[in-house]
Amino acid sequence: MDKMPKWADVILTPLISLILAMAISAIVILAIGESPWLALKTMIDGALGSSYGWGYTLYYTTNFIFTGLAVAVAYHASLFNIGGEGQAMLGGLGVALIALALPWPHWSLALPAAMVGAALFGAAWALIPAWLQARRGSHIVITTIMFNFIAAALLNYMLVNILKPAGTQDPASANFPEGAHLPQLTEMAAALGIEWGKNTPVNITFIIALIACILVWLLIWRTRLGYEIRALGRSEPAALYAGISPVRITVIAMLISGGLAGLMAINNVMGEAERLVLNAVEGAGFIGIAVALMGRNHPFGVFLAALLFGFLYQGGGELALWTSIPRELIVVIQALVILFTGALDNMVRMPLERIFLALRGKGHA
Amino acid sequence: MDFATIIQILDSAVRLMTPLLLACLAGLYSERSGVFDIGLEGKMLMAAFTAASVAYATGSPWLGLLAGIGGSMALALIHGLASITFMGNQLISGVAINFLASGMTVLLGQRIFGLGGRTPSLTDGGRFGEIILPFADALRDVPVLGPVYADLISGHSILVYVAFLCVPLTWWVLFRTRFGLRLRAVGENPASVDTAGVSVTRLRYASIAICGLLCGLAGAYLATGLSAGFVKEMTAGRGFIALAALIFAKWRPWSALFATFLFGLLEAIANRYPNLDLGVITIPSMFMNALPYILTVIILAGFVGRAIPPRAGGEPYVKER
Amino acid sequence: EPALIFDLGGKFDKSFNEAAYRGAERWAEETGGSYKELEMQSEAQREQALRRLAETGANPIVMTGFAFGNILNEIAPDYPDTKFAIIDAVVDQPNVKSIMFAEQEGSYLVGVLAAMASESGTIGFIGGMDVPLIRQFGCGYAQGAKAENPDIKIVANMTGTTPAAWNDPVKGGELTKAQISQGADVVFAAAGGTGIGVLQAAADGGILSIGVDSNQNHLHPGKVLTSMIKRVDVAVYEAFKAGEDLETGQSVLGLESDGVGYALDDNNASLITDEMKAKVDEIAEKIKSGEIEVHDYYSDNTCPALNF
Amino acid sequence: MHEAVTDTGGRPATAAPNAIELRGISKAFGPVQANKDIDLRVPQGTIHGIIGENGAGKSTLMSILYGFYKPDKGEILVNGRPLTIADSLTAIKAGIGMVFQHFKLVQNFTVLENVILGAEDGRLLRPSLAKAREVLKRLAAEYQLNVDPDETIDELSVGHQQRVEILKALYRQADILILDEPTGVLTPAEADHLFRILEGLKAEGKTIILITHKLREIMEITDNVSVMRRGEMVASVKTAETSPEELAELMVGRKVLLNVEKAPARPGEKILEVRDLTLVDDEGVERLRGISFDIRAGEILGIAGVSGNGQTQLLELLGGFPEKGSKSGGTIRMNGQELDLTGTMSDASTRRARGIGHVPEDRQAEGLIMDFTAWENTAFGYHRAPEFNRGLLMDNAAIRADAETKMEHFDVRPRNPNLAARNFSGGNQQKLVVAREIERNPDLLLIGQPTRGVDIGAIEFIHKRIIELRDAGKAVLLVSVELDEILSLSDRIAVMFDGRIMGERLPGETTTGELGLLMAGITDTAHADASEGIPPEHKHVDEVSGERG
Ligand SMILES: Nc1ncnc2c1ncn2[C@@H]1O[C@H](COP(=O)(O)OP(=O)(O)OP(=O)(O)O)[C@@H](O)[C@H]1O
Ligand SMILES: Nc1ncnc2c1ncn2[C@@H]1O[C@H](COP(=O)(O)OP(=O)(O)OP(=O)(O)O)[C@@H](O)[C@H]1O
Ligand SMILES: [Mg+2]
Ligand SMILES: [Mg+2]
Repeated sequence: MDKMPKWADVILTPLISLILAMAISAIVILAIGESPWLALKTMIDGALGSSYGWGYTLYYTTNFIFTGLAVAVAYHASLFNIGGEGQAMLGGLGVALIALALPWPHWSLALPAAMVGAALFGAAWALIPAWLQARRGSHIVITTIMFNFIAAALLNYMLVNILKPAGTQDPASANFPEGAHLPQLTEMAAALGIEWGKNTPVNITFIIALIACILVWLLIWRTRLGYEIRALGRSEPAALYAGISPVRITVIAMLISGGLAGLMAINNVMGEAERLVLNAVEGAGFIGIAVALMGRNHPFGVFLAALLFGFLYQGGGELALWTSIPRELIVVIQALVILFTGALDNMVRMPLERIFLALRGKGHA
Repeated sequence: MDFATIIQILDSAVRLMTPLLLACLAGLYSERSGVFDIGLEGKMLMAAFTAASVAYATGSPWLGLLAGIGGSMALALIHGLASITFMGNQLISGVAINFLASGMTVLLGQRIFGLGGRTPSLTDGGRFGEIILPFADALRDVPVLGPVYADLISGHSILVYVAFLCVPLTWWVLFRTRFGLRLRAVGENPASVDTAGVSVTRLRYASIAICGLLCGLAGAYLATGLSAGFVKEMTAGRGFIALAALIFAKWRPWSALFATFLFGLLEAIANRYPNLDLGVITIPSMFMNALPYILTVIILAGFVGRAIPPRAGGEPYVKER
Repeated sequence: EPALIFDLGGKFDKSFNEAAYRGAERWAEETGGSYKELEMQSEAQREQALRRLAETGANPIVMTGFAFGNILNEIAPDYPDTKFAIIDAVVDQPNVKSIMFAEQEGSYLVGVLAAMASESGTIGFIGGMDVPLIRQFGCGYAQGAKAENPDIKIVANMTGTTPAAWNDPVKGGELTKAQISQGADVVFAAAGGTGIGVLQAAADGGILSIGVDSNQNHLHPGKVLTSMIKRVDVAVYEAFKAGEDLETGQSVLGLESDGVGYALDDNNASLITDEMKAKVDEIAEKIKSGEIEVHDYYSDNTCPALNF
Repeated sequence: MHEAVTDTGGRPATAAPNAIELRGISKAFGPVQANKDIDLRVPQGTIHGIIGENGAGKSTLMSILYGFYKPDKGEILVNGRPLTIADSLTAIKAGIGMVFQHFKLVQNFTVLENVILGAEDGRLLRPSLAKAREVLKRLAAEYQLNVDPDETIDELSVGHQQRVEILKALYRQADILILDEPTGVLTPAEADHLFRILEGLKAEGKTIILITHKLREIMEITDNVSVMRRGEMVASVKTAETSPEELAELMVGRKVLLNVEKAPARPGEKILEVRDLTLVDDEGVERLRGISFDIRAGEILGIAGVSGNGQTQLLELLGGFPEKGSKSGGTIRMNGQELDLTGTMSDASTRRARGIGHVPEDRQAEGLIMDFTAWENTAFGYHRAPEFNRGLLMDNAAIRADAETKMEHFDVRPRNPNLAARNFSGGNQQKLVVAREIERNPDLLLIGQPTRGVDIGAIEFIHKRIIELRDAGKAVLLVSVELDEILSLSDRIAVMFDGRIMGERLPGETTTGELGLLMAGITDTAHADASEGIPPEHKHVDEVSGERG
C-alpha cells in the first residue's frame, strides 16, 4: 500500500518543488536588483507565449530527450553514463561525414543514413567504456569522463585539421548539401496550411525524439532485452541465476545509450546548424543526466523533464537577450530546479505523506 | 630528456596535482562515509571565487582561504541536506551544486566587481607566495639531491605542503582513529553504526564538512596560489578528474596521492611536449592534450582491477520506507 | 538605434567581445545615444538573436565572431533594409559589411619585438583553444620572430580542446612555467581568460609577456612587453557612428588602417627601446607597402614558421 | 481481547522483577500497522520466546526496544524504570543488546573492529583494539565463542558472524539480550551450541528474548513464550503450560500439520548422474572435490551439511551459474545427455531448457528481483519462454495471468501480482520462488534452504508441494542445513563436508547424531558400504577444518 495517491507523488510533489525553486530564484533575482515578475513573464512569454517561442523550446527539448534517454537506458542497467557529451559529439561527426559524403538528392534518403551514422558513432564511443566495464571492471564513470575529453580532442582535430575548408576562419565543416537539409516543423506545418513557428530551428527530429521515447519505453518495459537490462541493473547475482549474461547486457545497454546520445546530432548538427561546428553539443550531454534523473529514468518523465529544461533554456535565453539580467542567472535557476525537484524532493514529499496519512486516518475513523 | 628537465616536469606535476589531490581527498571523506559527490567541481569553483574575492577585499590570502572554505562548506551543507537529511538522490544533488556554483560565482562576481564574473587581479600580498625551504639555495649545487630539494621540494605555496600532509593525515584519521573507524563503517553499512549507538547523520555531516573544507583548500589554491584571482569556470573540469582519480585510487589515501600524481605528471608531460615528433609522424597537439585521458583509460584497463566503492555509497540511509 | 551581439564567449571574455563592448560604450558616451546589446546562450540563438533584432528595427546590427557568418548569409536577404556588420568573417550580401582583421600582421610585429627583447633566443606562444584564429596569431608571431632572428626557438602550446581552454588561468600559468623552464623569456598569450594566468606567471617568473586584443600592458606594468592590439572596438565604434549609412562590402583592417598594431604606453615605455621601436615601425611600413608579405594561415591551413 | 490473554497467561514465571516491560507499543510504517498496542513483560533471568508468522511484527517490536525504530506510542520500562529509548545508544546503556535477523556487521572490517565499533575507549583505536582483544579472549573462553579476532567478516561463515554479533552485545555488557531468528542460519549442532551459551547467560542472571520460527526450540529452551499475529500480541504463556500444536494454532489461526506425511518413494529412471564433479574458485580454493551421485525420478535426495562445505557451489554449478572465475571438471548427465559445463551452453537458461528448476538458497539476492513486481518475478528466468512472448514483445498479460494462477496455487498473500517483491514477507517471497520453479514442472528441481526464515504455515505448504512434485515422478535435490527438514523430506541423504560427500544414509536408518558426525567430517567405516557412488579414496577421515565448529 502506498503512503499517498499516485497523482500526489508524480504531480503534486514536483509541482510544489518547482514552485519552491522558483521562489528561491525570485529571491536571487531580487538580490541582484531585478524584477522577478518581469523575469518570469519574459521567460514564459519567450518560451511558451508564441509558436515562435515553442519552436525554440521544442528544439532544445529534442536535444535533451535524446541525451536524457541515453542516460536513462544505461541507468536501468545500473550504469552511470556520464559520457553523453562525448557520444553526442561523435554522433555529430558521424552525421557530418555522411551528410558530406554524397550529394544527397533528398532529405528522406539523407535522414536515415545520417541517423545510422549518428547512432553508430555514438554507440562506438560508448563501446570501449562498456567493454572495459564488463570485461575488466574499469569503472564506467571514469572511462566515460575520459572519453568526453578524448572526444573533444578528436573533434577539435577533425574540424581544424581535416574537415575545415581552406580559406575560412571557422573551425567547422563545410555546409551540408541542400539535399541533406531536414524539413523544419514550420515547413511541415505550412504544408498542412498552418502558420506555425516561423524561423525556428525545431525540425523533424522532434518527432523522431518522440518516437524514440516510445521505442525506449517499449524496449525497457515490453521487450525481453529491456527486462534483462532492468534485471541486471537491480541485481547481478539474480541476473546470473536467470541466465542473463552481464557482459552481453552491459555492452548492449551502453551501445543503445551511446546510440541515443549520438542521435542528438541529427537535431543540432543536421537540423539546425547544417554543418558541424566545434562545441555543437554545448553541454546537452550533462543536462541529460539531470533530465534522466529528474524524469525518474522513465521515457515519459524524461520527456517532461526535457520539456522543462527546454523551457528554461529558451526562456532563459530570452531573459539574457531582452533584459539586463545576466545569462548566468539561468544557470542558477536551472540549478535550483534540479536541486528542488530532483534532490530535495523529499523535503516536500515527507510532509505531504504525513498529511495524506492523516487524511486517510480520518477517512477510516 | 636531461635531469633538469625531469625535475622541471616533476615540479610542474606537483603544482598540477595539488588541487586534484585536495579535491580527491575531499571526495574520499565524503564517499567513504557513503555520500557520493560529483559536486567537487562546484565546491572548488565556489571556493575559488570566495577566496579570491575576500583576498582581494582584505589583501590577505589567509582570510581568503577562510572564505574559500566557507563558500565550499555552504555548498557541502546543501549537499548534506539533500542527501542526508532529505534522503535525496546524491547524484542529482551533485549535478545541481555544479550548476549552482557555475552560475552563482559569475552572478555574484558581476554584481560585486562588474568584471563579468572575474575578480580583480590579486596583488602579491593577496596571494600565497612560494615558500623557499631553508638552505634551498645553498644546497642547490649538491649533485642530484640538491636540485631535487631546491627546485622540486622547495618553492611551493604553503597549500601544496598542506595537501601533501593531508595524505598521511587522512590515512591516520581513517585507519587509526575512532572517527575514521566509524566513518568507514558508515560508508559500508550504516545500520551497523546506527545499531552500535552512533548517529549516522552526524557522522555523515562531519565527513561532508571535511569534504567541504578540503574542496575549499583546493579552490583557494587555484585562485590565490596558482593564479591571481578568479576567472569564471576556472576549475575547468578538475573536479571530475579528481573524481576519476578517487575511483582510480579505490578510495584509499596513498593511492589517491599516486593517482593524482599520475594525472599531474601526464599533464605536465603533455604541456612540455605540445606536439611530440616521433620521426615518422608528429602527434598533433590535440592528442597530446588528450594524452592524460587516453593513458588513464589504458592504465585503468590494463593494471587496475575492479574498483569496489563503499558498499553503502550513493544510497541514503533509510530505515523506514 | 544600433545593436551589438556578442559571441558565445560573452561580453566579458577579456578578449574581442570585451573590445567590441568598449567600442560601443565609447560611441554611447560620445554621442549620448543608446544601443541594444545581446548575449547569447547557445548556438541556436544566433539566428534568433539576429532576426529578433532586425525585427525590432535595430540598424545597424553589429556582431562579433566568425560563427555568425553562415547564419548571417542566410538571413541578411530577409531584411534588406537593415545593415549588418560582421567582425571576423566574410559574408557576401549587399547589406552586410564584413570586417576582417589581419591578425597576422600585428602578431608579426609583436613577434619581432619578442625576438628583439629575448636574451635567451627562446620565446613562447600560448594559445587558448586550438582553432584557426589562434593559429593565425601564432603563425604571424612566429614569422616575425624568425624574420628578426632566424635561429630563434619558439615554444608553442595550446591550452586545450574544449571551451574551458579559454578560462583556465591555472593551466595558462603552468604552461608559462613550462615554457620558462624551456628557456623562454618572452611569451605571447592569445588565450582569452587563460591569458591572465599567462601574464601573471610571466610576471612572477621574471620574464616578459605579450598581451592580446586590447592593451593589456597595464596588468603588470613593466612586465608586459607589449600587446598585440586588434581594434575591434574601433570597428564597432565606426560602424555605430556610421549608423544606417554604414558602407557595406568587405574591409580588411590591418596595419594600414590601424586595425591591428602593438601597444606602446607608459607601462611598457621602459621595455621598448628606441632601437626596437624604430625597427618595428620600419617593418610595419614594409608590411603596409607590401614589401614584407605575412603569410595568412587561413589561405591554406598551414604555417611556414611554426608547427602546430 | 489480547489484554485478557496477556493477563491470564503472561504472569511472570518467577517472582523476579521485569527486565523489560512494554506498555501499549504501537508502530506504523506508513499505512502498515506493524505493531498495535503491544504489552509484554519479560522477567529478569528468563528466556522469553516470541513467535509469529512472517511479517507479524516481531522484528519491529524488538527493534523498537533496541532504539532502532521510534514507537508511535507506548511506554518502555527497563528493570522497572521507565525509559525513553530514542536511539540504540540509550538501549545499549540500559544494558540491552540485540542480534538482528540480518546482521549489522561491516563486511570488510575485522571481527575486532566490528566489536569495538561504537564502544571504543578514547579517540585512538590502538588501545581500544588491544583491550578488546583481551576481553574477547576472555569471553571466548567463558562462553565458548571462538572466533579469530583478525579475520574479516566476509571470510566468516554465517554461524561465526552470529558469534561476532553476540560478542558485540557481551562486550557492551548487555544484561538483556535479544536474538532475532538466530537459528535460521545455523546447523543443529551450532544451534545446540548457541542454546548452551544462552543457558549459561541465563544462569548468570541475564535475560534473553528469542525470536524463532521453530517451535522445537521454543519448547526446548524458553521459560515463557509470546505469540504475535498481524501486529498484535495474541498470547503470552508459560512454555511449560503449552504445546507446539497449540502455539502453531495461535500463530497461524488454524490447525497446522507439524510433520510431513509422505508415501514411500517409488524411484524410476536415473534423471541426474553426477560424476567426479570438481570446482576451484577464483581464489584457487577447491570447493568441490570429486562429487558423484545419482538422482532418480520420483525421489528426493537430501544433502545435509554445515553451510560453506560446497553445497552452494554444487547447486550453482548444476544450475548453470558457478561463481565468476571458477574452474570446474567432471561430468553431469541429465536424462542421459551430458551437460556442457563450461562452454556457451552452460548458462542458467540452457539448464532450464533441459528441465532443471532451481530454487536458490538466497531468494532475496538471487531468486527474486526485489524491485520487480510479483508478476514480473514469476517469469524470472523463464522470460524467454514462448508462452510469455508475442513476437518481439513480452506478453505481459499472459505473464500476469500466469502469476495470478501461481499465486493462487501457492496461496501467496497478499494476492496482488502488482506488488513489488520486497513488499512481501519472507515466507511469501519464498512461496513466489517455489511456485515459479515447481509450476514449470521440471524434471529435476534443485532446491536450497527452502524454508529458511519462513514461518511454520508456509513451511508446511512448501514441504507439501515438494513432495507432490516427487510423487509426480520428478527428481528433487534438496540442500538444507535443517536436519529435521532433511530427515523428514529426503528419500536418501548425502552429507557434504569440505567439498566431498562423506556418505549416504537412508532417513529411516540413521540418526541426527550420526549425520552430525558426518557433517563434521568424521566417517564411520561401518556404514561406508551403504554409500554408493562414492570413490573409496574419499572414505577416509578428513582433516577437520578449523574454521567450522
Ligand atoms: N523498515 C520498514 N519499513 C516499512 N515497513 C516495514 C519495515 N519493517 C517492517 N515493515 C513492515 O512491518 C510489518 C512487520 O514486519 P516485521 O519485520 O516486524 O515482521 P516479523 O514478524 O519480524 O517477520 P519475519 O518473521 O519475516 O521476520 C511487515 O508488514 C513489514 O512489511
Ligand atoms: N524497509 C522496508 N520497507 C518495506 N518492507 C520491509 C522493509 N524492511 C523489511 N520489510 C518487509 O518486512 C518483512 C520482514 O522483514 P525483515 O527485515 O524482518 O526480514 P525478512 O525480509 O522477512 O527476512 P527473512 O525472509 O529472512 O525472514 C518482509 O515482508 C520484508 O519484505
Ligand atoms: Mg523479522
Ligand atoms: Mg523473516
